[in-house]
Amino acid sequence: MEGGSEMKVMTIVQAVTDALDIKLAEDPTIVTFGEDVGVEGGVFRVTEGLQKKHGEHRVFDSPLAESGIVGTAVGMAMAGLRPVVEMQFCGFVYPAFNQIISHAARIHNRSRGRYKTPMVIRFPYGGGINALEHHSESMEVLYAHIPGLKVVVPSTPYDAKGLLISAIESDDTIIFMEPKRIYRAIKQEVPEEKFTIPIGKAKVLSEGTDVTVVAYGAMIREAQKALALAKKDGISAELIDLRTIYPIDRETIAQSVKKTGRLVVVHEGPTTFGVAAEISAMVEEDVFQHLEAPVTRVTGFDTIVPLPRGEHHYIISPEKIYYGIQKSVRY
Amino acid sequence: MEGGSEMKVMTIVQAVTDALDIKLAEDPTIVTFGEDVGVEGGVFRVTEGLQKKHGEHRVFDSPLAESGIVGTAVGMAMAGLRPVVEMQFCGFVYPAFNQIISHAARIHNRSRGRYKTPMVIRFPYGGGINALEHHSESMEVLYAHIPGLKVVVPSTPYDAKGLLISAIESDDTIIFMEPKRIYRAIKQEVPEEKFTIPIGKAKVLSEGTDVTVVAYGAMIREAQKALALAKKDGISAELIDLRTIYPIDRETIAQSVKKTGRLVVVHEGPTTFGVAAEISAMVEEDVFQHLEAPVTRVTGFDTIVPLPRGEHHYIISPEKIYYGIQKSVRY
Amino acid sequence: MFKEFSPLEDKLFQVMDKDGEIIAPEWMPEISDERLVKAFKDMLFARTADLMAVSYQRQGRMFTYPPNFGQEAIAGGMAIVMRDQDWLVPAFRELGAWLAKGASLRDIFLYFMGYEEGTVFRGANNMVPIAVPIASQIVHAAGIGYAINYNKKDEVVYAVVGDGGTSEGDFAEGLNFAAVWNAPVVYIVQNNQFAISVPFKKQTRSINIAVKGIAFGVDSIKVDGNDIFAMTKAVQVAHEHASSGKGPVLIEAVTYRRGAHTTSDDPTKYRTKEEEESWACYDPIDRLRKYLVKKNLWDESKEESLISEYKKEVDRQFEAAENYAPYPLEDVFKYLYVDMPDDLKVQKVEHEKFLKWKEGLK
Amino acid sequence: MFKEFSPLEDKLFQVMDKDGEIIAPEWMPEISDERLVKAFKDMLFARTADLMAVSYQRQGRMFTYPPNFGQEAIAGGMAIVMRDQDWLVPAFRELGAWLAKGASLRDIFLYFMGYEEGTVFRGANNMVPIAVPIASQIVHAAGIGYAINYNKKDEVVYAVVGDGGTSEGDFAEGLNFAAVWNAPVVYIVQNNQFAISVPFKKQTRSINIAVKGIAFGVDSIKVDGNDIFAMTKAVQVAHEHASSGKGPVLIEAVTYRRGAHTTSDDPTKYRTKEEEESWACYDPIDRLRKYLVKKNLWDESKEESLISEYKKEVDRQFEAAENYAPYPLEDVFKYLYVDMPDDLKVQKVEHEKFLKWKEGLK
Ligand SMILES: Cc1ncc(C[n+]2csc(CCOP(=O)(O)OP(=O)(O)O)c2C)c(N)n1
Ligand SMILES: Cc1ncc(C[n+]2csc(CCOP(=O)(O)OP(=O)(O)O)c2C)c(N)n1
Ligand SMILES: [Mg+2]
Ligand SMILES: [Mg+2]
Repeated sequence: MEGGSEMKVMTIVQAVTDALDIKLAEDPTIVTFGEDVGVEGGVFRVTEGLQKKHGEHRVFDSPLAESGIVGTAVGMAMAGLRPVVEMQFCGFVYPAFNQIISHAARIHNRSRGRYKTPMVIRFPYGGGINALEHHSESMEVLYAHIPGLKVVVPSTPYDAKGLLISAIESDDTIIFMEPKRIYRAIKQEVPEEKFTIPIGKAKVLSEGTDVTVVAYGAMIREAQKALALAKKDGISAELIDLRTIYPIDRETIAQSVKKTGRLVVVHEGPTTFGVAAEISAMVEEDVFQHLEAPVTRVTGFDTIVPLPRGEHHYIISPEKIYYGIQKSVRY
Repeated sequence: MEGGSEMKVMTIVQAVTDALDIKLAEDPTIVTFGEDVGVEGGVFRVTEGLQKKHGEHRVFDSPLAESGIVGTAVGMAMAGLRPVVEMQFCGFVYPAFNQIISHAARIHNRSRGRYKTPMVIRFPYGGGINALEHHSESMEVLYAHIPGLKVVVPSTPYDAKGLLISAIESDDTIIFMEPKRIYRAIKQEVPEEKFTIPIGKAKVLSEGTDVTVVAYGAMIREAQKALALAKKDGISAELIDLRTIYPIDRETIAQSVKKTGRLVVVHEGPTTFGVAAEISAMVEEDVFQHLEAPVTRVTGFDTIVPLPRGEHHYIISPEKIYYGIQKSVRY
Repeated sequence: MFKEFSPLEDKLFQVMDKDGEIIAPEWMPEISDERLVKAFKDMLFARTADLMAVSYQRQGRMFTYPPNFGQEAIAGGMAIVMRDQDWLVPAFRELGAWLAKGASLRDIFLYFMGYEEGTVFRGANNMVPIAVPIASQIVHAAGIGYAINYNKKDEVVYAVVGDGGTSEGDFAEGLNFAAVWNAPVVYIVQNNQFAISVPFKKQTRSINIAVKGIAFGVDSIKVDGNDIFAMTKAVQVAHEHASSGKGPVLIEAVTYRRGAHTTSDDPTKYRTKEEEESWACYDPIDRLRKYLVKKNLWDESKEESLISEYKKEVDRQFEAAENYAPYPLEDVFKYLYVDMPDDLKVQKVEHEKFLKWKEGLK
Repeated sequence: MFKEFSPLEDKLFQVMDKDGEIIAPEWMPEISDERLVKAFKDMLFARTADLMAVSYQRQGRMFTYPPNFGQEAIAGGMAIVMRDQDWLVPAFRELGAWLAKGASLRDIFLYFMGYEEGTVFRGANNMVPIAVPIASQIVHAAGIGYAINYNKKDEVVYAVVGDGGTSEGDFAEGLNFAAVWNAPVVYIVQNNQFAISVPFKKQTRSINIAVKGIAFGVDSIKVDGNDIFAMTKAVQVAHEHASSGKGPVLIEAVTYRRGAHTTSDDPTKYRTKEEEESWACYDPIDRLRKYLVKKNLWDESKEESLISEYKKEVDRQFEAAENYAPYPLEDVFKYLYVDMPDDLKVQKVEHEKFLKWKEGLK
């Protein structure tokens, strides 16, 4: 994909910064803003250094108002800019919900293509960082179910960079959810130059024959640990990183399940009406006759993510995934 | 259920009015408000006459601000009232999303039970009335996926009355979605006195042996027409009215599918991450070995509901349900 | 102007009284006689189209429609000032402004007949679609204004909202962003005294809407919205203010919705005949006509035949809309994304299969 | 008061200067010497607890914590006026007000240690949980106020928010509802000059926050929030105003967040040492101390031992929090609904099965 590019070790945070930096340098219509995004560089330091480098008109602080942030981005996009906005935490996107569902997702359809909204709404999601309420949720379904949006979740620094560049280059509105739990936990060699990863395509991370495991974001690392446990047990599991939540790459999943006959879906968000439900329904539609066991969901409780002292109850451990794998294989 | 009560022919609108009227008369802590709810009696005339009867402090107009309406209701509920608020249309709930997800759904959990939010957020939903954009959508999943909410959808005047009374009497926050397409289209004898229908229980509307059809709201009437078509074709279908979208009555569905081996789920909202996906996943978990065909979804496109001239493309016809039934049965 | 007519003292900016007399000549905007007559004719055309829309709707030839009756001078004033390169961010009740921007009446009818095509306004440069979710467009205007500054363009954004809309959080957020960013936006609130059935007094406790601008450091003025001269002058000053880098302006245009909220609404439920009549003498078209007649710029006897000409034109446009192509299945899917997901393609194909099967049923 | 100190002229209501001199004796609130000394001690206690919280956090014994350092007089003034039956609708940075309302320090620590139990505030009558989503609580206060009027109760609602919070749509919607409903709410904006890293000037273009009240017809005043006397007087007048049926009041309390936004924040990134120092001489505790010493109501030499007493008490409370029971699995599920869906019961049982299985793994 990127022949001969220099590599650099990056965290997910650095990969996101790098993607923004590259695109800001390359395309003068790109602006990025949000609460504390400018001077401070964001509460997770994702935009650190970018204001100094690209100027105050391109990287800046906004007033504290999420509907204002997304809504002005919609206006900018209609006027020809390509805004990338940051919502500070997953739990603080909701004030912007009307602008997202009624406008960011729909202007192109409403105007029969006259106006586009090439914008990215990025925010950290997920638990595991000992945070207050509203800071730990995984509500990707709320976006993925909305016609007109695409939802992307990277799981590694490499993917974060390549997917974010694709998201910024997309002419559609992209919800870009960053697994904050592993913001700095994973370091990986990433090409220094620009590259893209297609939106809507899952990736088979490791091949296996007994069972397919689908996960994304911070759950990939946990799933990999679970696969190691399973392997010791003689179970050969295939791991698929979904990468995009909508549109789902049903083909890749179907192909895998055709081979393994069994499927475990892992995600942090609530079980009921969760991503696993949709994958379960799709797989049934696509490869019903190959299914040797019901799809197993290893997913969040239908509860609010507890405050830190209770979070271990909620968070999905490698063991719990492994448990799900066993359940599926032994069905 | 209600031995000896007088019956009265009602539409869904009248049944909702009647439920509100009965509860307002019975419980002085109940108030109901929203845009145009007071003097005018609401744009669908659901609260007509109630202000005159119960007074301006109990039935009233609010400023035009959905977050304000839901948020003040949360405050009222914490202070001991039992508010029932109206959102004018399904597409205008989104400005209130933060108050719904972050507070209405969570105050009880956050305060470890010290504060309750016994409130009902009711609004008309669904297509088929030749309306502008934002007036026709069915986004029940956006609420059903949120931990802390319950979501109720009646399909008949009888159910509207009994379920709304239960919703008002519930100490939890209830999203009450009214199928506006059949607001006045169905007339039915309904007991004049108070009665309740349990939240969280589906109803088997007609028994059958070949296939189970699950639907709710305005789709029930369409499903009944489809069943008539199927019957002519010699197919015996069992029809289940879900009544509550969360918590789903998985037991009733599972029992039925155990018997029929086949399931068709019908809803107006978008397919992907829709209600049918969850039901599909549940059924697979519960009665995998009884499933003789993949669950068939007869559901909305993953698009925005088109404006009236294109709505016929989107709307689910009895024929389309029948097509789904055939597909399932002939699998 | 903003100082002389401070909204804090609830001053009303007025140039012409209800009898068409100029009561504040020092504030009279410069408009050529010709342009003024054109403005009158445009308002007359808009009213003709508006009244006919209501009757088309009654005939069952169109869906719900929101009448503009009585509010025509607001768009009239905007029309005089707005340039081709300026942006129009509409709400849904400013027909005259849409027409002035170049939207075709046929398209507008198409919208209320139920075609998305009708809100594209292809002929209208820099006009965005109608905003149904109240006040959400106020925020877009700030963003467009940011983009104008960013690209150093000579453009001004006109954004419209109703009195009810000022209660929405987005009204506040939008004004705040526009102010902080010094965006060149002219916000026009059509205070027609009602949000459906809810009267202004129940919408807010503030003395007027213009004072709301103060919350955001935005220069604001309360204008007689039925006075074409006051509207024009206020919009001129606001335009100049915004385009010279002084930031957004808020104009409260005081008017009265003489018609129903929409064709589905029945105002007798919530207001009196007397109130309606008390506003009739402030009708913006009558006032301008009086002025023009006094100045010998208009001959009332010609009006009838002009209106019947307009009616024919409106009918022509309406019929063009009625004869518009049917809505293909494809259009449900085609525009949702620039890059359409396969899922959607499959859903369309599946639906076509069903349609074929259904054909076979018959 | 609202007229004399009109926010439109950006007047600042101040009673005591930075050296503890009373500069506006006519506005001096009536407070007994005893009560005043108690107020001082309470502020001192709050500061002690606050500083210790920061150091507990640094020791890794607590999660992220938002310091109150420098803002203590705002809660101090509220504490003098708020009655047991009054409501407190907190944001998250008004420790002294929570304590005054009867919240136990142990519970507060519990919250920042990661227990929901810590935001229940069982000892505090009519206090609702901390509101993390900025400004959302402003709307709740209006609703509580409605309920108070509805039940004809003698209660006033105190609702707190930060300067950044005034940009959220909910701030506007809440104030508007409270005003239209004539709700007895005292809104207090702690304008500590920053929303995390974003300075007041980037938050709004208005001259101050108090003027924002005008948008809603709400009497408003800008107060020196580091002046306990000005705060107390303003809150007294506001309380009287609200509880006598005149509707809500907005108090902008001008202060400075001397500490970091939270323990995860590093203010050197976005502000200068000089700026920080320029505010140090306005420290609310220092100012009150100066006044008390001059009046012979306080002996500075006693302070050290008092503080070490406080430290012991804070430690005791903190340790009680540290020794709090572990968080049972059950509590994840138990409180979400009053009437728990079966689904949730099943999820808990399934998880317990997994835990048993996991035990077996080892
Ligand atoms: C967010 C939202 N809530 C509710 C509605 C329904 N609605 C349509 S028009 C209207 C009243 C608008 O009043 P106002 O802003 O005064 O404008 P006017 O209709 O008087 O021109 C309402 C409540 C809507 N379109 N959007
Ligand atoms: C809706 C929402 N958006 C963003 C945040 C993240 N956040 C927490 S505190 C804060 C700044 C608040 O500033 P201000 O209102 O001035 O209060 P202060 O922290 O200065 O007391 C932000 C942006 C949040 N809690 N809620
Ligand atoms: Mg209006
Ligand atoms: Mg602040």
